[in-house]
Amino acid sequence: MTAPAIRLSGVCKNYGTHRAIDGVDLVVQPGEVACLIGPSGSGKSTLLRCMAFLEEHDDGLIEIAGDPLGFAPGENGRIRLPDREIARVRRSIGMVFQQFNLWPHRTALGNVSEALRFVLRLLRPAAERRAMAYLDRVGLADRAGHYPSQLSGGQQQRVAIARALALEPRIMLFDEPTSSLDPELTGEVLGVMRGLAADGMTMVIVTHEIGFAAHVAQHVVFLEQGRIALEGSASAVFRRPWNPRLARFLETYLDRGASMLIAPEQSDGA
Amino acid sequence: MAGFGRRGFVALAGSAALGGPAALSAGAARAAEDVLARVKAAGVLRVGTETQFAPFDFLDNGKAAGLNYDLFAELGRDMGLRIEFVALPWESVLPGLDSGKFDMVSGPATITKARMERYRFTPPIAEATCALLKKAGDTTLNRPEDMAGKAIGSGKATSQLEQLKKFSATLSPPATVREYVDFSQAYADLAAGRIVGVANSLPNIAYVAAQRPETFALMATPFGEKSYFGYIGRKDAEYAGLMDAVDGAVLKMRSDGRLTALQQKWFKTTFETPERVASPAV
Amino acid sequence: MTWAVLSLLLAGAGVTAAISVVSVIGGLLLGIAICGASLARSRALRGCAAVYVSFFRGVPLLVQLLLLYHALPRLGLDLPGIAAAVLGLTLCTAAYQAETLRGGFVNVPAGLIEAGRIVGMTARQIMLRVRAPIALRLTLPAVVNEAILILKASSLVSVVGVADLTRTAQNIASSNYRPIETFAAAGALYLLLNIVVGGAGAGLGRMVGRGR
Amino acid sequence: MNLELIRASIPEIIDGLGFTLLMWLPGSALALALGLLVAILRHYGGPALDRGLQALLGVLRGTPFLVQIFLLYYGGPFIGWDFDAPTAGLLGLSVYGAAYFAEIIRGGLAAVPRGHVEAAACVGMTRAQTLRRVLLPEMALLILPSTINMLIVLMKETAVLSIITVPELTAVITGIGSLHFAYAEAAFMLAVCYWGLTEATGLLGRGLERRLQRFRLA
Repeated sequence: MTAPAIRLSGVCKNYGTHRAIDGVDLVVQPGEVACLIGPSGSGKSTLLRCMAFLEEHDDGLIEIAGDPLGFAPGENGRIRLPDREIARVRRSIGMVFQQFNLWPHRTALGNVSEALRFVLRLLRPAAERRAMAYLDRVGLADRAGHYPSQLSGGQQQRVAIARALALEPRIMLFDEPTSSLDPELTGEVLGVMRGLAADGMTMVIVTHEIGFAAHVAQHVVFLEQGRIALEGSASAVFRRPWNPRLARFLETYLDRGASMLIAPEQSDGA
Repeated sequence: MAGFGRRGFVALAGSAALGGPAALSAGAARAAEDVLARVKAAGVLRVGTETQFAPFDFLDNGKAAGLNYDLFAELGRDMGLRIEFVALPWESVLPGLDSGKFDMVSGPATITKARMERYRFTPPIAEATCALLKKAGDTTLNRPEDMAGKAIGSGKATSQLEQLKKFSATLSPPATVREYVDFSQAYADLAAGRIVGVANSLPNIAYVAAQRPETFALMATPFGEKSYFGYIGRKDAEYAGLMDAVDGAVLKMRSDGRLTALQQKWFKTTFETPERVASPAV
Repeated sequence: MTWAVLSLLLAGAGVTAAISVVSVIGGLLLGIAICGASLARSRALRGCAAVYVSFFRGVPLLVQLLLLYHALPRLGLDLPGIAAAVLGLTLCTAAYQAETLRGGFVNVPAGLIEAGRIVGMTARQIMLRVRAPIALRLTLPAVVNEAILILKASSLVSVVGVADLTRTAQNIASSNYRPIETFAAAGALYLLLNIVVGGAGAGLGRMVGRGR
Repeated sequence: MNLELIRASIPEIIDGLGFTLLMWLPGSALALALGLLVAILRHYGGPALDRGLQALLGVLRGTPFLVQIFLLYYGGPFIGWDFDAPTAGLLGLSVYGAAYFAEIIRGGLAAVPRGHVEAAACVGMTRAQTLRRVLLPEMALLILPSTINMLIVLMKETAVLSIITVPELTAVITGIGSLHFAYAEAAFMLAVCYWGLTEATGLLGRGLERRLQRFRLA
């Protein structure tokens, strides 16, 4: 039996006296697409950032494919792992941000090939070949020489996805990848993500795209006040929102016409 | 502290209107008016001074002091005028004279040929011949000839610098001459040991040595051409009356012994000065 | 360093502080006017503002002071040294402050201005009630920095005979022949003045920063 | 205005200009490097180092350059620092400029969006790589305008070096002016030379900014 792609046990994160994540246990299996949903301030982005070790969790443990991330269990509580070990484990994680975070002084190709050259130590031609392949995969091979300021938001986000994919991670984390985009540009980004899901990539996605979540996710996690209020298969969560708070949360989306997207035949009952 | 100069007419800019300063002086309206008449009518003679040229002119604990103050006080008494001092850094004094900020300069400068072409000098009030300041306890500098091959400083564009250069050229090997924008810096460098001597006029140097005997000493033998200090005024026709009157007052002090007394008070020595320097040696 | 010398230096520091404060305030007001001109619709006004800024930033302050003191009398305007000093510093700092303010105004988010328009404000109201307060808040640190620079640049006014801290130190050094000690003391006083200015700036920043 | 004198002074002025450039350009480069070092030390060093450097910068930024250079050159020999005038000038200008550049660079580093640093962490860059490949280049773009400004300030500060006998532009021109009693000409030459230098620097800076437009934050 292989280890789960991600395992969180008792993870807590505090900001001063505010407890942003309050003892979360979560398992994501390899090849699974998990969506984190919840009202704003419920801690879903913080939880995702903990999975990338961008935030150091204050308590609990996180394992990536069986390897402890950041902290390992010790005799008296936990031990912080050396930076080198953190970097090694983090290498199996790719992350895509709401604000794209492309480096403005590098072209699309430069953004994708930068880490290949300087982290994986590939020679420039090899790095650029591989970068081009991933740019092609997100449909942007013809924009390789453009700077971020010369690309649309949707294109920038696809470059950001290519940048993360090029390192060939086992897990991709998406932090509201379409929230900064105009509606007509979300489609191209969601399309790329759908393709990744179809290829069997393990993905954890923080999103407000309830329709997308309903179509693509096998695993939906509803967070509230830093705790998991409800989780299960997409159909279980969306079609039978027995939890009154989830129901109220979803209503705001249903009001916006999302009910059409949560079609019963899409549920696989996983 | 941006002392751009001293005594050497290292004056900066200033009279930046068109033409030479004398040509377009202090407002065309005032040009024709005789300055002596104006000064007499107002009862006030305005003089430019710099307050940084001991022992002629300096601030002693915040109060103006020096030979210039005493001499102009006597001069004012003789001429029946109140003296009003306008204190400026030296680099601004001559432009101030040109732009009419005051009627004449109460700070002395070495009387030279070049300067006489441009300005009118009063009769000499002291000797300005070059002397050398050395470090206290320096036994290697005893005669001017000992400067050969050593580093000697002086003020940029001063008459004393010219004298130093000329004298140094007669030595073998010649001295290494360093130029400072301000003599205070030359003294500071002497104290710091970068140079072994500073060439300046005898009265100034003697005063420095007397003020800080633990640091500095005077090499008594002067060198170069004999030269004199005089006060500066303008050559323009409307200033002639004023300058003639001032000359008369200075000569009177010279003849009745008051000038010698002032020299004794401030220099602790006296100088034989001629009545007039018609063609300076420098 | 005797008490007598120190009290002279302190008096000089007082003069330095006074002319700097007057110049910074005057320069800010003039700078606002020049900034206004540089943002105006009229090409001529914008051109004048650009030349003003270029001249007063490009020509050394020393030359500006000498022009004011020695050249203006030829045009019939005989300024006393202290007036020339304050005027020179004011004109010079106004050029820098105008540029800083312009940067602040340009960086006010367009959306905030449009919001003002939507609620029916006139152009004047938008300028006074929206753009100016936000721009001032954005530029306050730079203005405080400029005040410190002016405080130091004011050492050049000794050239027009103002007995500021620098000239006082020169006067003292040229009669006691101890320039190093004297200038070190003067430097310490400049530092003290700047700490006061910096502290006042930080306090002002906290005041303005409220309601951010 | 004595144009003949101005024409005759040109070779001398060019020599002075050479000294000004010799102090200004290497001095600015050293100041930038030193400022960068200090900014990085403050960014990554502990709070004690940060406080110490901050105090030092406060002293350097709070006192006139004139006082600093005077104390360095004329006071230095008493504690064993006996530099010749150009060395002292270069050193003084570098340290003075570094105090300002350190602050400019610190501001620039703080203004680089956090997300860009996080993205670098996510693709596995080390701290040093993140600094070298993301933080520094982006910071350089952000601070370009204030850097140009500071270069102009430093250029004008080189005039102060005349007091330690460096024969730079101001020393040469004021010398010519006083030698020939040509104050108006001296003021004119000073204004033209420095104005020309600042405008040329500003022009270069604006050109560079335009060329770097495409790198701006999207």
